[in-house]
Amino acid sequence: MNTSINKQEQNGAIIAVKTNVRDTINDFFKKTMEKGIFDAILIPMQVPAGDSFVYVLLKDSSLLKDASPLSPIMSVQGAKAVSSITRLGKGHMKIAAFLRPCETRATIELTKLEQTNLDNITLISMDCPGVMPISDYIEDPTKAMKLFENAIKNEDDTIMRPVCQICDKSSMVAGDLHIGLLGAKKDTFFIIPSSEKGKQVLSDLDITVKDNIDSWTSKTQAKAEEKQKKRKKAHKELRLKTGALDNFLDTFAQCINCHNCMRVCPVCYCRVCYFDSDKVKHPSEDYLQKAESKGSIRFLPDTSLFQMGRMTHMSLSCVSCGSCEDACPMSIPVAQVFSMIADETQELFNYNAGRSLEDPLPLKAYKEDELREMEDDHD
Amino acid sequence: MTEKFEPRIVGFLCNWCSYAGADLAGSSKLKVPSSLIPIRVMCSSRVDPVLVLTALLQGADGVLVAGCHPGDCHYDEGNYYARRRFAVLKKVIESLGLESGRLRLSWVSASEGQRFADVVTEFNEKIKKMGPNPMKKKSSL
Amino acid sequence: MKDKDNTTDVLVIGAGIAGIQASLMLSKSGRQIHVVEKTSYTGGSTIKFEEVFSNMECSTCMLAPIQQEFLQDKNIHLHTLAEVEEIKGTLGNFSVEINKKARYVDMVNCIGCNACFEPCPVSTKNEFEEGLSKRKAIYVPCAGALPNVPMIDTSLCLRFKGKNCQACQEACMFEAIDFNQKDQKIKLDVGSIIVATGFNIFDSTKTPQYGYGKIDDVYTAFEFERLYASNGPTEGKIQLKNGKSPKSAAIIHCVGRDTIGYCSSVCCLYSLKFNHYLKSKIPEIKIFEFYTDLCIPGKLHQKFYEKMRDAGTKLIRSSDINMTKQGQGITISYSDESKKKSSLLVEMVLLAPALVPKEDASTLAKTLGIPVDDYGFYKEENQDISTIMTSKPGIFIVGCSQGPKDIQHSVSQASAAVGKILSSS
Amino acid sequence: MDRKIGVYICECGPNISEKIDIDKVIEAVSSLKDVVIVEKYKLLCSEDGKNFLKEQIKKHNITHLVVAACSPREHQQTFMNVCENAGINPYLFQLVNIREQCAWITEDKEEATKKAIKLTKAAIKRIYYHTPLEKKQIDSNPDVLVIGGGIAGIEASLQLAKPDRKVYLVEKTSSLGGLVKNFEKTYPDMIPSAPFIQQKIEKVHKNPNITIFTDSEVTGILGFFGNFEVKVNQLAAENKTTDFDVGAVILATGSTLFDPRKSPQYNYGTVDNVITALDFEQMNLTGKIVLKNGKPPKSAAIIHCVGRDKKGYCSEICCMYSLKFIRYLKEKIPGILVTNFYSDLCIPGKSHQKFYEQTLGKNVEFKRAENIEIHKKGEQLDIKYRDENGNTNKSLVDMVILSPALEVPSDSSTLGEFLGISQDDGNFFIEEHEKLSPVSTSTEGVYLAGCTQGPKSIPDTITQAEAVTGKILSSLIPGKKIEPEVKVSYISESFCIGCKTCLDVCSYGCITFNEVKKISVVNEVICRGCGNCVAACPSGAATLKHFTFRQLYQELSEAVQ
Repeated sequence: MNTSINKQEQNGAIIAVKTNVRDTINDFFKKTMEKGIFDAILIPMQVPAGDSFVYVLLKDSSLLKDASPLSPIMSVQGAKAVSSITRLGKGHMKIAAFLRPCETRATIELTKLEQTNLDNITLISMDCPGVMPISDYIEDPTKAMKLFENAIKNEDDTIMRPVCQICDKSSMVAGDLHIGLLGAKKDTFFIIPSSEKGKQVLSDLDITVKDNIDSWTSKTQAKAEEKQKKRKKAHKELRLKTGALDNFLDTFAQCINCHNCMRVCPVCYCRVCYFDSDKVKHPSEDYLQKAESKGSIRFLPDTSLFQMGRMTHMSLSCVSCGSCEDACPMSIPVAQVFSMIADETQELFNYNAGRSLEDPLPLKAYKEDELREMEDDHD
Repeated sequence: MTEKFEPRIVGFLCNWCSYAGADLAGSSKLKVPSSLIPIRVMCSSRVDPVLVLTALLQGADGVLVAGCHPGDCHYDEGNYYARRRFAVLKKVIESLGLESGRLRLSWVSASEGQRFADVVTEFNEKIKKMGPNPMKKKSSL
Repeated sequence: MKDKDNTTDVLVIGAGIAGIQASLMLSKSGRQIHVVEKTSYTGGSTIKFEEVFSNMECSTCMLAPIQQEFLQDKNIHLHTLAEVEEIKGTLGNFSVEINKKARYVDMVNCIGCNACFEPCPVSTKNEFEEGLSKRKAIYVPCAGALPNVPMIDTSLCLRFKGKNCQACQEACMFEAIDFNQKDQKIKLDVGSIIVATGFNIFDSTKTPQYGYGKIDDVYTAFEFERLYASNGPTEGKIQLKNGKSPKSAAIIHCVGRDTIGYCSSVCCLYSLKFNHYLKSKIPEIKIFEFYTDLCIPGKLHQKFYEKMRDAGTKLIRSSDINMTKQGQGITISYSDESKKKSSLLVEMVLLAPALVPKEDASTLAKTLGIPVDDYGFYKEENQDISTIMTSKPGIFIVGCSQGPKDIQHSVSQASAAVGKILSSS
Repeated sequence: MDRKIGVYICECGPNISEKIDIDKVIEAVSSLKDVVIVEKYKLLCSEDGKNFLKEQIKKHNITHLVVAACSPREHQQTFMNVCENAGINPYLFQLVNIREQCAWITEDKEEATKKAIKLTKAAIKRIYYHTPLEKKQIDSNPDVLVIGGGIAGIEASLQLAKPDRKVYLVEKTSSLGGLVKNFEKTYPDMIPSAPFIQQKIEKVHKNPNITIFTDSEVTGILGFFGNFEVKVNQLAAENKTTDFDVGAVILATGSTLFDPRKSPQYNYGTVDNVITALDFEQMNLTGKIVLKNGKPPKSAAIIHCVGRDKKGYCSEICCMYSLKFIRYLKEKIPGILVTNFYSDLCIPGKSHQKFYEQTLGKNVEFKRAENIEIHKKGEQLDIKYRDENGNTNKSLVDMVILSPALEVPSDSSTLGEFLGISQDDGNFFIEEHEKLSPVSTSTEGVYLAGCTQGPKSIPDTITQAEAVTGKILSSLIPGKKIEPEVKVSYISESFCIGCKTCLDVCSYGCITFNEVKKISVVNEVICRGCGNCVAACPSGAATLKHFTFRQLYQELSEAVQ
């Protein structure tokens, strides 16, 4: 299974950092707008109150100075932003979307599901250090910001969200351009084109792509491998936690059926969730009958159906971005469970959510001779 | 388990092959465990994973999805899609450490009355060994 | 221009896959169809097959739905156990007389519960199962046969031998069994006729070199089809006379070809199908195919052949094949491609006999007033142009009664005949 | 609405009554909601039984009928007819199979009874959610578009064109007749083909109900069975486009020969006097078979199976027409030595071996050969090959005729896209069902005739053309409306998010995408009601009528009680 980079070029361009990475990136976008390469930039920005970050579609390049490419939290999953802009058509603006790798991959999935249109969108990602749990950040934004910056400096992910700590795709290149921070010499970073679109952007900016990026490649690969070990270990522990019915129920016991996890999930693209629809609402006698056969039933009902159903519906496109866990008011480790399920279901079809637009969605295709182990009794 | 356990098995049978196979088992007077309650669908590809999941959560001790053999689907390719959907659901259940053995996908053709009987008998025996589906009694489900 | 007394009804002779398809299409267009079937069941030869080449589709699954449709169709009037006795007239107004033998079981009352079999004291070889299993004097050929209504074999039934047996009648709760049924002569007026009477396979006893009938475990195509059939005598278990499953088998192509003088066009393919049958049930089995020229025409079949070949079958281009029993096995001696003599030992031999006309094809041809060709198949008016038109306007020949062919070609001919009929009247 | 459910249990003589305690069943379901009457009867499928049901329905004003008897495959239709006669919608009915799948497979009477109760309860719960379904009737256009003016297209057009059915015949080249025009004679009876084909072409031109477009191609086809919109582009008439509507489309675009240049070992196109089967037919048609230098050849070789290795299938007719070529050669150049290089002689069918045997004789040789190479040697051609004993041999001839495989030109794919039908790796169009519907396609109303479906002989091509007319004449009748399947899929506008998953899984192209609303729409006329799209839709926007989630849910929740 490919864990880090796949479409990446042999070479990239080394960009010198002026004051700091953030300003340099913003500066980069400023240039693209001045040159008319992009009409607008989709990028995170701190809200005036300072206690959160949101995506803005930025048309006035002078505002770029306030953009925060490296925001400490993921309050809105970027793919959702891209989708809301382009779901009903590409529109006339050329837009650069600056997203984290997981957001980029979710965007790829949504594109295969006809929920975004990338014709006029250039996807730009960068090495992701992870983000903090929103709850931690909100407590004391200023303190959190410092912690976050130090964490990045010391490449320490302990303050990041659990799913970020086991993310083996934090440098996976799925979009058009990628900004590589890891393995770069002091006061520089790499910019790596990974598609024709990406190359075009760089050549329009007269940036030549011939610098060697091996240091980045080896660093990110090493990181990916280390993270994958962690991920496997974490999933094993998790399975012990959820394994067997009771553990599963304990894990999801606090679920209040608010469906926040579904609402913030980038790849839950349905207009109305199957599990909000009338299909799962029953006449009272059915509940009485259920109560009779089970002894009692909890309300709101069908939380397990919702959780497991969502896993069967969405795990194939899950990019383990963690939004669901951030959104859970009962702090259920939804994202961690999903990342475990997703790894398993995607492996069935050697599929890797968001890896590439070319891989067909597993449930839209089939092979005549496959999955024989699923037939009859194989366990 | 002291008192006799009678499994409750839901069987989604495709109209053209498996349901016909089940009928043939009948007209050949074969013995098939009465634990299987057949539900006729036009094609195994109609079987929505959520339906299977629902059955399981409501306490079905086993769920059988049966359709035409690969290549025989009355609608060309329905069973191939059915197999992928089934695989995902089964994998989810398995990954959660739950009893994926309670789910079974089998191909039974219209001429395989005997095979239908065998499949159900075998599945029924297995379920008996597994015992009742614990979800049946879990009020929190 | 139609005369006023012309009829658009159609007579279809034979309720095999060709006859069924033709009837269903004609019915869709609103025609009335009379189907005359010699046996007690529908589906012809195809229902004897478990799978059909080259996609190895389940034959019953393919047929059962159209058989059901055929039997429930209000425009289709099926006469089983019936044969055409006389035909007068011409295109647009043929008058046909058929002889419908008594089934002695009422088609309406019988609900197909089979309660009548068990008490019947008579037992004999089941022809449908190629004698590999037994049946009673009252019987259906196999489980799942359609219509699912038994018949009484008067040549065996004690009652028809003067004894006072009524075991079956007593067992039937539906007053379905009626010993007083009489053979009927039925007169039909039809505008056109489709002949779809199918084929026989070459009688392998006429090729003694293969030892059929003398050596155990030498099987003909139909015998092996039933041996593999999941609704057949062994429920699909491939086994030798001694009950063991064979470790090696030989498939002999072109059985009877030099006697009859033509290539039957399906033998190579169904031989490859047998190969698949064997492999799917006994993966480790050794298989040898003895052939002269491999004839696998058409866009689909070579891939199938390659699959079988690559699965490890040994294909031997050979001549002068001869078989002798040797202990538990069978020795096959032959000359190979370079005329070198050699031999090998196998446990099972499957013969792939040629397709030949039905035994009564020429009789029916006379009744119909159409010629047969040198081989006894019904003759086309101009074989370079049309495969279904006979010298007699309004009479069409389809399926293997016109010549050996696979199901696809039979079905094409059936719908072609329908096309001719619907476009001309 | 006030629902009145009648439940009737068939004893089926002893078949059910002896195996199931019917009274227990009656007792168990009588008290269920809306059940107004539960009765047993000795044999419901009998005439008396049907009348009894009809009377009961009237007598108790039954709105929903449940019958517990045999398999739906046996008597579903029977009882649906009873419903119709008794004036209730046949889809407000549910048949419970307590015979084949209960009484007949269960030894213990108690168990059987328990199961029968479950099944009957399930059916009653299910029927709560049944809705009446009405047969639709759709107007259809009986006219037909025939693409390809070869023998298949001609035959089909002639059989279909009638005052009440127009045929539009579109041919890419400037004249009708296709490949057959090149053949002097047809095998096996060696009948001159010119009179036959010419007469047919005349008939087509004379027929007032056939509109012929030569030098034209189809540039667009939209719609579905009974209602296609066609665009034809006439290259001759400076790309004038004509639009018209038809109800069915016949694809009879035929095939071409494999290009031997792709197998360089034959040196076709590089050395003189190596010609293809078609070159030879055309040369023979002129009456003179001659070499480049104008002299008749003294010896000729015919190479079978040219390109078979590359195409991966046997083209069925090459051996036969190669035999025909021997006849041509013998007839025009008595005493010529003809050698056939072949691998397997494929002459299927009753009269072909005779043709072969009669072709054998003096100066006719057959050599089983492999690894054939052809090189120039002086004025002659040197054929190098491996014989059946594995030895390499040579043989010198004046002329070499290549018998190439048949293939469908790759430019046919655009048509395939218009029509939503796929092609196999030989480019041949894929039929709906290999056995049962060799001339239909997965797109209803689109048919295949001739070599476009697979390599075949002239008679087989004509047979297919006739077969297609059979299909069309029986299903697309002037003035008669099309009655589509009732139990079809339906996609809810308010739930569909337009992810197109259903489009991708539908085998019959029944689902189209509304680009304005960005949602999927089922075409009820061609939907076959498998329900694949329903299970594929994560939003639950798709529903299969009569097999809705709710209906199946009721069945299963009863099953697990």
